[in-house]
Amino acid sequence: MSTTLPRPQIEAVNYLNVDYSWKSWLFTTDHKRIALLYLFSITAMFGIGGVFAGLMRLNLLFPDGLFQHDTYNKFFTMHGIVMVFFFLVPSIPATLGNFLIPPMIGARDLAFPRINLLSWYIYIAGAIITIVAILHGGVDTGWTFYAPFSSSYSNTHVILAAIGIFIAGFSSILTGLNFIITVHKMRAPGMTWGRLPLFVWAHYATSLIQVLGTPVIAITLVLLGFERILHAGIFDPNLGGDPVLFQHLFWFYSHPAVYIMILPGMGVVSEIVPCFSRKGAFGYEFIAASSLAIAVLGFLVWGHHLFVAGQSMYASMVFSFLSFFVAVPSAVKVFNWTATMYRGSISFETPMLYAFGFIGLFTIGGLTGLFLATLAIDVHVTDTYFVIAHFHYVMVGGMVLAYLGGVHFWFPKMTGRLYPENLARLAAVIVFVGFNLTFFPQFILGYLGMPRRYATYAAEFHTLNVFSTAGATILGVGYIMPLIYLSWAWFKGPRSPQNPWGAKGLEWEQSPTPPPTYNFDVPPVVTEPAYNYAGEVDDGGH
Amino acid sequence: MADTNVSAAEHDVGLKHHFDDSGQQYESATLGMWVFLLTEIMFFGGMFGSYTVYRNLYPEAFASTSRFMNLTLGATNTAVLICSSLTMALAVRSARLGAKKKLIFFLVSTLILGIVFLSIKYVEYHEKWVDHHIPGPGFHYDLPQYYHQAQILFFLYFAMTGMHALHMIVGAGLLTTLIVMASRNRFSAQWNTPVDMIGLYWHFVDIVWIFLFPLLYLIGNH
Amino acid sequence: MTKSHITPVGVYVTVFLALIALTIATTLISRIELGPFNFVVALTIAVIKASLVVWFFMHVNHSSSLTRLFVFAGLFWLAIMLVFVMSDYVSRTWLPGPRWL
Amino acid sequence: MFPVQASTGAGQVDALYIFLLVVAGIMTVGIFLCIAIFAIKYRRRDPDEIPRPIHGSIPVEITWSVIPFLVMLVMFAWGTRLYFENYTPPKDTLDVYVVGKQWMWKVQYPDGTREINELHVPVGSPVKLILASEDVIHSFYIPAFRLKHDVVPGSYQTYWFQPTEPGRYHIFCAEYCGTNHSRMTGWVDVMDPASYQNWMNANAPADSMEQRGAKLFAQYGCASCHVLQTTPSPALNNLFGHPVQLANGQTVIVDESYLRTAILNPNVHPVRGYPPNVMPVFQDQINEEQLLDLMVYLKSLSSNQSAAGVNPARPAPAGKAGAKP
Repeated sequence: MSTTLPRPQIEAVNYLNVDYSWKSWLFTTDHKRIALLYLFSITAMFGIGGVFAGLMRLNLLFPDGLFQHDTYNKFFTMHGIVMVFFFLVPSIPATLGNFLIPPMIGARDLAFPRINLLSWYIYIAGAIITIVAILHGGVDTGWTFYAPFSSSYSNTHVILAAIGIFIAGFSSILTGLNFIITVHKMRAPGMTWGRLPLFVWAHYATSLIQVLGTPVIAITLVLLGFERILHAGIFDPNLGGDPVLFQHLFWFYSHPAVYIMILPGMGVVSEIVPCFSRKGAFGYEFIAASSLAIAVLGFLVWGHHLFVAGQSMYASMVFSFLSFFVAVPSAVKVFNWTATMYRGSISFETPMLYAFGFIGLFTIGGLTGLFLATLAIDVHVTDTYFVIAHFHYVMVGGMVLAYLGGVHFWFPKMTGRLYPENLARLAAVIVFVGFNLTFFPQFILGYLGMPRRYATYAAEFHTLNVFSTAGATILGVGYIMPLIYLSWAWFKGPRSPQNPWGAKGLEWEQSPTPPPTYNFDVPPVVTEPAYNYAGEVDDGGH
Repeated sequence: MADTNVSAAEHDVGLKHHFDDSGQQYESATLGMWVFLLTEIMFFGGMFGSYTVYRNLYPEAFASTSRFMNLTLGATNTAVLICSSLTMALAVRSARLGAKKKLIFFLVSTLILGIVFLSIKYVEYHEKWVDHHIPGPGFHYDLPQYYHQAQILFFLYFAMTGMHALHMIVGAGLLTTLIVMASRNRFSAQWNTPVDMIGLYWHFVDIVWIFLFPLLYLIGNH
Repeated sequence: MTKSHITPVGVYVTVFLALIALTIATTLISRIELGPFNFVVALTIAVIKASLVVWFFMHVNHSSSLTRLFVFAGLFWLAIMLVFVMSDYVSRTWLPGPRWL
Repeated sequence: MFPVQASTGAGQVDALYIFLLVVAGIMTVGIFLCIAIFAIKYRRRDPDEIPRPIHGSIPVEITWSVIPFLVMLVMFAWGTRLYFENYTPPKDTLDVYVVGKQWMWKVQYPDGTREINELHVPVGSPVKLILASEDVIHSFYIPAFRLKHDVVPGSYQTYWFQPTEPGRYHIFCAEYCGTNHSRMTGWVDVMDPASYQNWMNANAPADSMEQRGAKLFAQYGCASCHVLQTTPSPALNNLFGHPVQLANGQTVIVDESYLRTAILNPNVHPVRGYPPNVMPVFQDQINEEQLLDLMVYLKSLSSNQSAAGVNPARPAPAGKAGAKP
């Protein structure tokens, strides 16, 4: 793609212009090129998932729906599968994480570059199988694959989709494994744990979840697939099995996985806020520790998806308590970001606007999580639009905004170009407005009692659904704008200086923009803590 | 963590250029292997979890299946696998000493023992096939009151031992690769990381069997 | 450097003999009726065997504390899964809710 | 913002909800105000300005961790208490049996009345729902009562409510169950007691669930063991609602779920003191609605001592005397 572009001779050799052949991309082991391969792939998958979202909102414009029920059921299933497994899980880790972790810690590459490339191919294989499943008519089980519907009743391509997810899971495992070893073993001299950027801390925590959680969903899907073929009864109550066991195994991964879908976003915001406040993160240790706390506690709360599913009331009580517990580190992060701005020097470039949006929307998403952790309220609102609104506030309002913010923040680093700032600010505002218009009405719909996964609905829910669909249209515009101006800026944007934001961090200060293949011309040595905007004298890596 | 004397490090055999020195590379590989084994623990963990749940729900039915398990073959296989773990450990030791012939001998022994294990497993599976103990439409169980519960146990039996056997087959492939590499003098006392890594993998697969044996064969043996 | 550590052959053979002995023991003990303790004994022996393999064959005895931490983490997370899943199943039949809150 | 409150529990859930809304509102407004004030007050005025660093404060961190946690403990305790209340029926409820199947709700009353996608209940009396499914997982959701529970095949789930407002309220299936999931809806008709009685009388069928259950009891030959004791078998009178000791040493209270397993798979949790593997497996022999009929009959044996033919001579292993831990 870059081959058609005339480039001035003076440009230094970097990872992009070192070789233009297609082989140099498809067989690259450079983490930065792999990050870009991921960037394009997940953008494509986001597009597919987004089209399904649009079709769903179109259907819900009318109380009686627009499409056949089966068609709508496939829309929300494919939307969930594509967005969760093929966009949200790899989104920030596989693109920004892949690109930035080595330069941030002063490494020349990830610990296992070939495994990194392998993980992208595995992702593509999983994505292709899933797309084949979509083209052959899709799946109608919901992304949660609850048995016995998925194992004995659905007549769609459950096994094919499960294979796609199973394969993509290994891509996620390998990425996580690579990050863990890289952070442990590849740090530059002086890069102590106490000096690691918070982005790296967040990714370390994410990787733990990927490594420890993903294998469980892999084996669960294997068991589901064989159950669907053999009907041996492991999840089928008519044959002595317990369908709730499937839910336990499924959520053992899938609840921690929602932290895979937010922790990296928190990492991005932890970089953006100090940079545009020109001030070190308030409570660095607490933000770092809360990432780990979320990763560990996140494994202890999955039962809050089963409060009305037939789980023992006592187990529900324990899971409810632990769910409140996990809210504390999330709250701590929000408070610390806010406190970082206190007496700062705040400027309003696009990444910072996305960070504002993230903090606000994540606050709402997190607080509505408390409603769902409260047993008696969960009984009323679970499986309604309240839940839909809650997790979209976290995953779209949180993760997607952080992703867009991060892409804008590091766009000059990745491409060596600047994007049009005012257009980008406008897009950020449009995304924020469109998002709220889409999903805020869904909180109300949920408390009024509109169940999720409904192709048709009672007439009294009509008005709020129209609002939601209108908002989705605006949100769609907000997504398409960055796609266009960033593509334009990639080739035609003005050249970026080495460090356009005046940011701290090895990736901005010591690695050229864009970086050469091994990131650094001179092996970096770290002598100061992270975010040392005031240039304080080293205190020994506190 | 590591000094940055790149030019000196480039002389190390098998050193990838994004590492500073071979010590860092070796530690990364070992740690990476352990993290991979963590994922394997959780992968088998899902099945062990299902097993725990159903054994707790249906203790009598599960106990009744033990009379249809071939304890002799199961115990023999346990011994075979322990032997293969010994030869694998000795192979790793020989590699570290740079003793090529011993290394190849122990790798081949391990491979043979692995194949013996798989052959015995095949005999067992064949017995189950003859006895209609394969879960699914053709499943038959002599105690009709436990038909469904026993079918779940056999489903888990095949899932767990099948996944284990799959890991053995992968392990056998990896061993073959090691044997070829060793015979081409690719390993030395300084660089033998692949032998170490595959050794860890092989021992892990052995440990899985150490748990499968009592859980599947010894439930209601008394 | 940790990688060059050489364990004497005698250690491996001793561990091997212990493993074989434990296999025979667990098979024989399973023939004796011990009620619920059959399961406890079988699992204890399996844990001992696995620990021997991990400690000696997999060289955790000479590994860094980081490796040991990772081994521990694996067991810890497996325990989380088993304990919390079972917490549901064992408490489903408990008496209906008290009014103590 | 709020759906109709039509039961005693609905108001309680709304009260808790309002408490959470207030807490969440204060938090949200607080954070938003802080961000807005900081963004304006501390906006960059000089491109070269470098603010004085603030590294953090452990007392502040502890404060904003502990105080929210204490507030959350209130939410936890309040929510848990309500949850246990909603899912623990009182004694003497009006029982209604609901069987979900793709894609309808089959509702049955003890007197034998049946209806589809409609549930008639009187104002003021506690109603207990016993939920069963014939195929996949459904969820019986009544927003006006702020209650739902998944209807899990292979088990019974129950909850209860006490309606307070006459009217017609939505029933939704809230757990995705296939093609016509969104059409698996119905109405709860809350009636004043007099009209409820009229409705019951008008719809009274020929035989009650108990009578149908008694017929099934005879048809399947249950009496030969459980009444005539041709083989020693647990007696069935005074069984429901009482504890029983199982062969594995556990003691359980006999409820609908226990009876269900005991009929369908009697060898899974045999009762202590009886030879195992005598009773045939009734899984696949009997459908959900018949099973409920049988259940009502068995329950009637416990509430009504004079129920025909039950041999009182042999005490159930867990009668009043057997109620040891």
